[in-house]
Amino acid sequence: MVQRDSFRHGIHPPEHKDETRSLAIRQFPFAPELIVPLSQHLGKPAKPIVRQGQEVVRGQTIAEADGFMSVAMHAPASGIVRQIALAPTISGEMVESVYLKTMPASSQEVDDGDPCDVESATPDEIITAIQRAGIVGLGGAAFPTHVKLKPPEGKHLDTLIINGVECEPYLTTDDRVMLEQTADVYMGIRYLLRATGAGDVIIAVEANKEEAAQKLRRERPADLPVRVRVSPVKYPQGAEKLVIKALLDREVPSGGLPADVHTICVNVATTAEIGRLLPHGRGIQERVITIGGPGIEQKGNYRIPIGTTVRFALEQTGAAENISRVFLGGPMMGPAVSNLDIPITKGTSGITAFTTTETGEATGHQKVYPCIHCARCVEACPLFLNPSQLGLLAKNEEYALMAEEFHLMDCFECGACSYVCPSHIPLVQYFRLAKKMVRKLSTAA
Amino acid sequence: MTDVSHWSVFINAALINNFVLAYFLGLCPFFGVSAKLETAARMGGAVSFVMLVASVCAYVINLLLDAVNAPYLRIISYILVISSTVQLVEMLMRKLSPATFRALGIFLPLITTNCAILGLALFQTNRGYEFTQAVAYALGAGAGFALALVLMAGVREKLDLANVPELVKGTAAAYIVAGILSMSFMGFAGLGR
Amino acid sequence: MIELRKDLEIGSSPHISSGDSVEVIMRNVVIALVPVCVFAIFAFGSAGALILATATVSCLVTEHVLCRWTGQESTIGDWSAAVTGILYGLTLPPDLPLWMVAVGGIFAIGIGKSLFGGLGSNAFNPALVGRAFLQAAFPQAMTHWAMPFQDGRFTDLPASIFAIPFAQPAYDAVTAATPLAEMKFDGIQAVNRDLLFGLTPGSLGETCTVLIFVGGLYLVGRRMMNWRIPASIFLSVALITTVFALYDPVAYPRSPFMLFSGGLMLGAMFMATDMVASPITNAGCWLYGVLIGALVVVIRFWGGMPEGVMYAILLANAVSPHIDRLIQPVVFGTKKGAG
Amino acid sequence: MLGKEISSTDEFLKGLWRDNPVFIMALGLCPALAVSNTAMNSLTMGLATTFVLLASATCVSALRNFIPREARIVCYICIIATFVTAVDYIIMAISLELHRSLGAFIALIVVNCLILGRAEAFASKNTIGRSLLDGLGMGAGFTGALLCIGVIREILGSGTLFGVSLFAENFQTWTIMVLPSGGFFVTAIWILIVNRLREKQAEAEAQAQTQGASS
Amino acid sequence: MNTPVEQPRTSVWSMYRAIVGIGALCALVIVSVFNATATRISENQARFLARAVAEVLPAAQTTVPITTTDDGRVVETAETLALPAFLGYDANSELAGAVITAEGMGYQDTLRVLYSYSFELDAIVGFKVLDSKETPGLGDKIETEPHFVANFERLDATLSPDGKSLQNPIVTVKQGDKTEPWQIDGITGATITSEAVGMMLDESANKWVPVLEGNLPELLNIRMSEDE
Ligand SMILES: Cc1cc2nc3c(=O)[nH]c(=O)nc-3n(C[C@H](O)[C@H](O)[C@H](O)COP(=O)(O)O)c2cc1C
Ligand SMILES: Cc1cc2nc3c(=O)[nH]c(=O)nc-3n(C[C@H](O)[C@H](O)[C@H](O)COP(=O)(O)O)c2cc1C
Ligand SMILES: Cc1cc2nc3c(=O)[nH]c(=O)nc-3n(C[C@H](O)[C@H](O)[C@H](O)COP(=O)(O)O)c2cc1C
Ligand SMILES: Cc1cc2nc3c(=O)[nH]c(=O)nc-3n(C[C@H](O)[C@H](O)[C@H](O)CO)c2cc1C
Ligand code: SF4
Ligand code: SF4
Ligand code: SF4
Ligand code: SF4
Ligand code: FES
Repeated sequence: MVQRDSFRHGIHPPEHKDETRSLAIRQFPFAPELIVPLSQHLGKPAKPIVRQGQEVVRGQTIAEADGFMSVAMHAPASGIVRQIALAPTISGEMVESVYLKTMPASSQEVDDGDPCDVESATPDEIITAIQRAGIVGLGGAAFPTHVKLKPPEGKHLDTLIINGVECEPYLTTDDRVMLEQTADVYMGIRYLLRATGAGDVIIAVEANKEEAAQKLRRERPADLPVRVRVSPVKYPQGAEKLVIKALLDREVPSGGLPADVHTICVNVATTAEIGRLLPHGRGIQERVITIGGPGIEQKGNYRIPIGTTVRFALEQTGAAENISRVFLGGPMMGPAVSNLDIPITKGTSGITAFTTTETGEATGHQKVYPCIHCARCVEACPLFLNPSQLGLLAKNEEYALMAEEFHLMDCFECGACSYVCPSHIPLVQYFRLAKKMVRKLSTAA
Repeated sequence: MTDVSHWSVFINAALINNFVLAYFLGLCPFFGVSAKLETAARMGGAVSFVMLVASVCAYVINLLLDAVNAPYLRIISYILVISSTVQLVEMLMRKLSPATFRALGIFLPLITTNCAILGLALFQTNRGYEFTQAVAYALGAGAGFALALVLMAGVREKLDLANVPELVKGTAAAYIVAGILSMSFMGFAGLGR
Repeated sequence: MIELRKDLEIGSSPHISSGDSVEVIMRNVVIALVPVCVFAIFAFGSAGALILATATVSCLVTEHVLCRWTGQESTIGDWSAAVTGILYGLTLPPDLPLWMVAVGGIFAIGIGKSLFGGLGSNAFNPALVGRAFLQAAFPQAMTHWAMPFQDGRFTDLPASIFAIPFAQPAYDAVTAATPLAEMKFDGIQAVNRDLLFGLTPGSLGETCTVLIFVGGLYLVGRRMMNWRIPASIFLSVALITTVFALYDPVAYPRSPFMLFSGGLMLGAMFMATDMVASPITNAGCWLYGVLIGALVVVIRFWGGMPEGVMYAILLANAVSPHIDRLIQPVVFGTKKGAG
Repeated sequence: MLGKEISSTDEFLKGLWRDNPVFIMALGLCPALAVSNTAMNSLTMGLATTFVLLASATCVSALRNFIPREARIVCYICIIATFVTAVDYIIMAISLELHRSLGAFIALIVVNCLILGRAEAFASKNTIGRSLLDGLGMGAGFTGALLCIGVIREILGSGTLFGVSLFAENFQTWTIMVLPSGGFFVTAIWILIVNRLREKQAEAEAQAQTQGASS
Repeated sequence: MNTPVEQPRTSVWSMYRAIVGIGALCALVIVSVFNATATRISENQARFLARAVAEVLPAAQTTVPITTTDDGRVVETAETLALPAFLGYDANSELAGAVITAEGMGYQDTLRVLYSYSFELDAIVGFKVLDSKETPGLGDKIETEPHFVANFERLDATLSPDGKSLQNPIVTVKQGDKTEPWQIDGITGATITSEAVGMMLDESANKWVPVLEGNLPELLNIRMSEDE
């Protein structure tokens, strides 16, 4: 059945947002050492402009964008560059990173760069400012935001969607940002409007964030063409394709971009950062994340310096004895952490820790049966793929067929299919692998 | 045989006494090309077509043989005339409609001397069908063969993705599916009366 | 923080999953079938109990033994063999010799399921494969029906069910005619109330349509069964029947009779809905159901046998791969005019 | 001399097992399977096929230098059809009942893939003697396979063997065995058995080799 | 043929030779076999027919194949018909009855039966299944089941007063429901087949009995004409 302001299919996993929803954002302490990967975003790594042993001030640019598909990096704390070397990251691959020894003495003051004024700046100036500020999608994909703001030739944008849905269980960062940085959000919207020339703004919120929606409505500046729309709770409401479908009833064509339907979708935290940083010409040196889950002692929403290692974070918040699984982001899409010494990056929206109690019943532990064609995955897939068929094909390594006839590459790995599968088939895992193989094949060809 | 209705002849040949599932005729194409649906469908078309040709040939030959009263030449003349006629049709098809030829042509050589075809000719003779009845019989047999072949192909493609034991894969599995199909077709018994 | 140094497990996302699992689903099917079984035993006495037990046990044992032979761990734990066994038992005549019951059960699991690779690999409904085998192997025994609610049905058992293996059963009562046979051969229509509450002769589990329907509703409620399949079967049968009944009320029965008689209810609710052998998309299920409905009507009205549900479902099983190939979900953003 | 001896017996044996036409090469089943519902029919069909096989093999190999490649298929078909017609009449002369029970399926021997296959693949390249041996072997293998199927179908389906009833009066016949579906299932079971045996054989040979290597 | 190169010519010639030679050979074999077996076969067929006739009409010593003409007369015929019919004459050449082939759709396939009609009893007095693919154990009970075969010891086929059809149509009833002499007591479990038998007998008898009875005098004459 089709619901208003929502999309068909999808699932309703337990939300688990209550533990952290009401906890105000707190500043997270500075770790003695921060690791800042030069590639935290999709696209080209940034070029380091600091030397080993050099002293840097918090907020200072330590690496410059290398081309358009790249963004700058800023020092998350005042300190000394111990070395520039490879560091492990969540993806498992080693990435060139700046190792920063923080100076305990430092006041960690951030000094302004050259500001960018909403009224006077031209769209292109704003776009370059955003790039200089090192802003990327904080919603998960960590896609350079300024790239999104420059739609392909001949594609005009009429609607700007601010994505405050946050459909993943456990995560409450966007919720807090909307409550505590309302002004920043609206300031960000001003920049985005000016940059894109869009005539219409919609802030998308899920029904479990009524409070935030109220506040946004209350404090909406009269001069802004903003509507706040509340859609029913359903995963993965937040996926931009689905937000756009739910709010505007427009379908981003398969393999296409939001720009194809004249919209652009920016995460609310991203927006707030734009509004907070650009007036002062600063860059991202920290972000808001939710540290939660049954495995965490002091759950909460923290403004945490980029580059803090997961180990330090967990040491600060305290972790349960029987902690058994840690992943970045939420339980639906968040990749599991195998090595605690990886840094938190701009794309990290949270740290969630499970104990043996949860993992005992989590997918990994349940017996895997053959597909019984129950069609639950088909009923769940928000993109109307056929995970059952895809799964069978994946098992038989029919990767080309999967891509050609069953739209494998459309899959955005939301995990809804795996979640509902009574045979506990690790479908998404299959699909990630399959997509890799297909990309390999296509590059090989 | 003048009294049996064309409908009844058709249904009987297509469903009740299906050539593959009830008479075991044409097993080679049935198992040989039922692995992929696409080829199966085309083979079905080719067989139906050749059956029609064969039926007409057989009817004419039979008249001639009765005229010269040489029944002992039936088998040999059936097989020679049918196969050469199909060759002829093949050549014509290649000329007139290359598209059709590409679709069905490649199968024709395989099935010209195939038992389902000759079987059709012989059965229609034994049953003493009139010309129109013979045509109905050929159409029914062809339709039934194509149906069985297509159903078989569908199931086999499904089984390709299932975890069928090595020992069973291939011929054995195909025979079992054929058996189950044959059982299911028993549901049609008694139709068309 | 020493304990953090112990290495963590790295399962891939999603890290949570909905509670339902195969064995839960299968167990619920069994639960939904309990009332039907109880009624079967109530109506047909100890004979019914013995037949159901034999059917289930033979299926479980076959599955277990075959797993062991092929060196896998036994899969009877997933309850699917039990479902197969019970449903198979419910489709049998109430005085069928036990040895035949066992033979059919072995065939159902052995040929119908295990040879194809076990759970989820069977292209045809195993329970019905077993029944179809018996129907073709022992047509007389499979068309011999005992009266329900005979007194003393719990104490003294019919001799026929204890026929020694490979020997013909000796029936002590003449066969009763099922409502469908009466309709087909004598043009008598049973009373709907009798059909609803199982007062007529018939297969063990097919007679009390009300209980079957309730069991089906339970599964639909638990979202463990696709309601579209039974719905489309009922609708198509009712529609086609009504048309013919209007055209010739004498020759053709009214649609309530068609819906409540024979194996239609059991078949539509529990056997056509076997997801392993039915299409995966909802649209596909509608088509599949209509196909079954049409076939049932054709076989019942014009075929040789009084009942056609089993054959209709098996044939539809054979068609469902094609339905799946024909009807795939329309992928997001691929509709004409998208974007 | 000796070598030839062995190889020619082998010529005969291969048809029985190693490449048994029915179970291994899956050739020429169709014209025969339909009448494999009793042992008698199977035997007759098998013998008839063997006769045609031998006769045509002899002719083909006798005439192999006389028949040019281009015309060979049509010639073979002529020859085969001739002998099939002959068989047809001979059986009719022997017993009309038998002929009725086999129906048109005798005539269908013409298209049996096996016969044309052997003519093409073997007889056209070998001496009469070897062709005969090959034909005998293939025929025997074919007849044997048909009997395997027919015997089971008759025993279960009719409770008799070659028409002699085996069991007590009240034996319950398995109707399906004389129905087509029974034919498919019995054949499938036989194929499974043969596959399994060949697996075992292969394993055994593999072991023997490894041992041979080790020792 | 006019290509100077001899290679193809020889090959064409050899093909020609081969095909003609083989054709001749085959013709030879076939014809000789045919002649060799012809007598035996015709004997077999004669015996088969004789046995069948003897079963359904034991009194008959000699038979005459007959057919009906468009103007409703009965004449002797030489050709073999799809559904042959005969007149049977006993030892002292009295008309013993008619033997008729009937066929119709059974459960599996077409059924062919032979039945005999007795002129003095106005009834079907003999019945034999010629050709049946019915299911063993079910459909084929029509040949074995005693109570079913008993139907044809005397199955009423009286001509209606107007002489155009049977007085009462021949019908099959459920096993044990037979009350009238023109009803066939069916076989439970083989209802389809037994009903098919009823239908084909009714149809055939309705076609034959009127013409036979209508031409009774000539029928005696056919025999006479044979004599001289
Ligand atoms: C399954 C899935 C769910 C998502 N859910 C959200 C969400 O709830 N909130 C959000 O801001 N972005 C979500 N995203 C990311 C959005 O698709 C989109 O990338 C993002 O909103 C764009 O804004 P950003 O570039 O500023 O992150 C999701 C993506 C996927 C694939
Ligand atoms: C009508 C028809 C007849 C065939 N006859 C034969 C045959 O006589 N012998 C044979 O080996 N293959 C025959 N084939 C091919 C087989 O079916 C099969 O495709 C072939 O053995 C290739 O199998 P493979 O790919 O496993 O080697 C025939 C195929 C068709 C469609
Ligand atoms: C495999 C099989 C074969 C059958 N063969 C015949 C048959 O040859 N003739 C027949 O009349 N009924 C046959 N039947 C039974 C009919 O389907 C139908 O059940 C029966 O005629 C009903 O008659 P009844 O009501 O008197 O039992 C067969 C049934 C099955 C399952
Ligand atoms: C609603 C429902 C109906 C089912 N019906 C059948 C059935 O008719 N026959 C059967 O063997 N299994 C049935 N099963 C169980 C399971 O699907 C069956 O064991 C698989 O076919 C075995 O691969 C059913 C399961 C469900 C959930
Ligand atoms: S974490 Fe991912 S899925 Fe969840 S709200 Fe953010 S982007 Fe959406
Ligand atoms: S992971 Fe891919 S296939 Fe599975 S539900 Fe999400 S989009 Fe559909
Ligand atoms: S599925 Fe892969 S490519 Fe598509 S959006 Fe998600 S992460 Fe990006
Ligand atoms: S949910 Fe799992 S079992 Fe059900 S169809 Fe999809 S993959 Fe198969
Ligand atoms: S097709 Fe029947 S023998 Fe080959």
